[in-house]
Amino acid sequence: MIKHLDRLSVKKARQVSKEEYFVPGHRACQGCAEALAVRLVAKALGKNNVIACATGCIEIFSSPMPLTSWNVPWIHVAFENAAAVASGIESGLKVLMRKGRLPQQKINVTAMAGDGGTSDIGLQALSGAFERGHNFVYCCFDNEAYMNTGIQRSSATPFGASTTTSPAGKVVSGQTSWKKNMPEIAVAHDIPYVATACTSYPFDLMEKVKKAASIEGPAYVHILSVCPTGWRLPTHLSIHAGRLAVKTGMFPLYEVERGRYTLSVDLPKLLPIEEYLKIQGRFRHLTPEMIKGIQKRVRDEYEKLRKKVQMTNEDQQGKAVS
Amino acid sequence: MAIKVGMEVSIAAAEAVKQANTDIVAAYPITPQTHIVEHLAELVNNGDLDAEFIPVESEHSAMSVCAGSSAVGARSFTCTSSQGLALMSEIVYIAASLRLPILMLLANRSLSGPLGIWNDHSDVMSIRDCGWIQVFAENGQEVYDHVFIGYRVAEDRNCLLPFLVNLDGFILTHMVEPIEMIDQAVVDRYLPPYKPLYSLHPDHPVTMGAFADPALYTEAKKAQDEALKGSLPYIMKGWQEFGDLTGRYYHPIERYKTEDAKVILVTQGSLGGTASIAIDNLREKGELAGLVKIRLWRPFPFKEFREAVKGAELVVVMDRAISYGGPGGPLAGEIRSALYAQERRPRVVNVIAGIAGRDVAPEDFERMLQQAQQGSGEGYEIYGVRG
Amino acid sequence: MIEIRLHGRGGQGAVTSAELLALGAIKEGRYAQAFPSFGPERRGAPVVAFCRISDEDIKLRAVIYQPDIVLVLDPSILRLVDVSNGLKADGVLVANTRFSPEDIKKELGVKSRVATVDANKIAQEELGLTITNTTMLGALLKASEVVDKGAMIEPLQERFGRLAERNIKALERAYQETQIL
Amino acid sequence: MSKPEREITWKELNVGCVIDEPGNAATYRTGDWRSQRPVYNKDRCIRCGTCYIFCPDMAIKTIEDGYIEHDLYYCKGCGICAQECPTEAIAMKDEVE
Repeated sequence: MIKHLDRLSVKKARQVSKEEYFVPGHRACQGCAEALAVRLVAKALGKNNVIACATGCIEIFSSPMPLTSWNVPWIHVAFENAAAVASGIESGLKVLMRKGRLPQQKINVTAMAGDGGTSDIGLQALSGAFERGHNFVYCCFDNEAYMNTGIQRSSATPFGASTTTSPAGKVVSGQTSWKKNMPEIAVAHDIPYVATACTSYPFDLMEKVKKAASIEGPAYVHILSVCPTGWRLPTHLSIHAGRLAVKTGMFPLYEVERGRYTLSVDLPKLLPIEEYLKIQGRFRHLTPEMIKGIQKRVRDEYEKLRKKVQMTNEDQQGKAVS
Repeated sequence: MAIKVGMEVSIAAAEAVKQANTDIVAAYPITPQTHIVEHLAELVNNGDLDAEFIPVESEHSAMSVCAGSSAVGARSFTCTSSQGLALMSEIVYIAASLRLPILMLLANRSLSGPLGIWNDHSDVMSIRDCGWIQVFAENGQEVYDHVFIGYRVAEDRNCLLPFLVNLDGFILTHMVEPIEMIDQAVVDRYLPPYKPLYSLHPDHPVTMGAFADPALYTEAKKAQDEALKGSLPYIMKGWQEFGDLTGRYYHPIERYKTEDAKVILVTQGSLGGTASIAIDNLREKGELAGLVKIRLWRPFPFKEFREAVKGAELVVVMDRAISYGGPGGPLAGEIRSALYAQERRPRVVNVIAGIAGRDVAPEDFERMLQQAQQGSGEGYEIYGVRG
Repeated sequence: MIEIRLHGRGGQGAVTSAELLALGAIKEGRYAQAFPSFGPERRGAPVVAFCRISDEDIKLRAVIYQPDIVLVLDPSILRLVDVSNGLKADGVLVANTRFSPEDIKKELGVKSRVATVDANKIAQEELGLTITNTTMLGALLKASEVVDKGAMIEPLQERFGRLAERNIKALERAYQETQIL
Repeated sequence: MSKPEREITWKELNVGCVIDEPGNAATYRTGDWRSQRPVYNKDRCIRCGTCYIFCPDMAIKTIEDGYIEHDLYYCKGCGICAQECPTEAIAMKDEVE
């Protein structure tokens, strides 16, 4: 059995820049994979990067006045507008360079927000920024609930998960709706690059973020960021849990480049979802029937994704054959 | 001396935004602000203004875009009205605390509901405490001039505050009237390019919008309050230097026949001229009436206001917004508290009129002033309401 | 100060008439205002627009209740709207109609002067369509010389470009053909 | 600005409360949050860098030849490094008083 899908090679780890643009001393919880995700994103994007950050855990744990964890220019304005603020930064830099008031150089613009700031309250601003075609990278750090305010459900909370506003009650047992497919919403905007990533696959994550930054136009990277606090999981299992999310098909890793789908890791056989669910307190109340329902949905969704891969690659294969 | 050109005030405002070499225009259409934005889009698309025109998907994003662009050092402009302001108001407050010198024109319009597209001041009063420098324009010339003055004062290193210019919806936005345009050379002399104190750039990484816990929040707010209060001399300086270049001098408070006035009417915005006709009529009838027009709303010019009304026995404040269940309209509330600590203070009668486009003619002002003689000075009356 | 109220239908250019008149006055170095009735009226609905012209700075911003001149762009509005409402006794009603001033006076019971011209006919012949906003300016200037006719040329050229000549001709014809009583 | 926050006066705040000392949070000790500490066995370490790359708190410093050192000033004791180490070169031990 493979312990690491993308086994960490000495070579890869050594090649990684030792520069940190997100520095220690931040106040994320123990074992916070979102903090790790932020670290990896910042590392991948390097020095010439300006960040617009939404309200949420990241903002709170990285910028308690008078201290900042940021080594790159960073701004927080509000919860729902990271994409709009990033639009302003990108347009501002562009016009100032065009008018000769700033020297011409490549500066990447990044927007960051959690799942709530992206797929709920920030969806409109994000859609607008995608549609207008700003050249920026939007990173959604998805920990599947409003963790900053105390683990309330969002539209990204998976079916069945118990949160403080979707508690496992006597009549209703946790989240009653399926996780909103935010990457697919991004794809529907016809933007040049969409990818999913997870901190458990750090090199894959960093490569995707770099690719997103190198592409002209809007790019969206949806990063599953395990929250041991909200998922009721021992802190040392954050990476392990993320890996299981991928291997069970709960959170498939893939890229969509100009409409063409690619699976980042093709799993010939998905692990049973129990492997993933059983280590988390938020799923403890699930009945066998509920698990069966989730299992079916995960398989169906994975199949759907595989079909998209097939469909969007048919052309190329056809060409290759002829 | 420049000649006067007839044009719609909205067009004049957009031309000023162009002459000010604005870098970013981010706006969402709402009546009656649309002509300003439409003309700006035309100027950008015809290559007359080298700016990024960002047709955002909401007013909330309009102000958010301006926050981002202003934070990188771009001269940023937006304009809105009514519901648009209400939607963006969250970010309006934050723009002030971030000390971003954004310029906004607000085509004043009533807030829903019921929905009404016409002019009053309920929109701006809903963001009274947002921390922006706020002025009311009386005519098209003032709107045009305050685009330059607004940027100049906002970007002054001693201010670094966003600047709001109120112009009455329709009454000004859709009015064709003579405007004296300023030569570009004069604009360039008055308004140098914006050089930000801090900006988002990899060469000097800064963190903006950090959060403050109770140990620092009070200090942060005190600093912001001092900044707004402390902007007054630099607003005056901006007006003075503008006057020296154009011959048009502006003041926080405009007085009309107040020297010997026993009854003083207080207004804001475009109805000042109409009110002055009423004052003339009353004077002809032997009333010692005068008029005070409040141009500078924030920071409130307490000293200048007290000076202007010091001889009056009765001050009649015309509000164009209602503070439901409160002590009076927002303007009257300010004025009562501005005068409360005075040893000799006039009676302040509050009349709410001109709500959501209800026309106010000189005779209405005359009637208001006459009725106010009997007013107790408590609460408020809604003028002209039926039933 | 001269105050003018213009009646038309949405889309017929009553606001443009008011604006052109104001622009003409401003070109003469005088003061003027032009403003619509601020309504949500859509194409076809009866609308009004206003214009003030003065030798001094205009302070008044209220709606015009007692106009010196009423200009009616559309014949069908004459009987639909109380166009002479508030019209000053020494004012003038300028109407687009086939009928004579006498007929209109009698029919509407107007005490003040009345000027009429068949602007639909002129506009149809000169412009090829019955948009009468520029044509009726000719009638207005004949009835009351609020602005020098020559001062209207430039605003018309700026507004209509290559179509200006035809509009100016329509205005001239209306000026000639207007009857006043 | 590196003054303790309770001593900062309003006059000392930058315009807009901008923080112009990048990364000054590095002065903040998060090591106090730890109830377990990592213990590193260099002999078992294969220098793969797994612990370094997975640490959410940048509390693992790589030293000569790819060996590592825990920075206990920052380490919050989450145990990810111990869990993910392929050779069990890191173990978590309870902090003692």
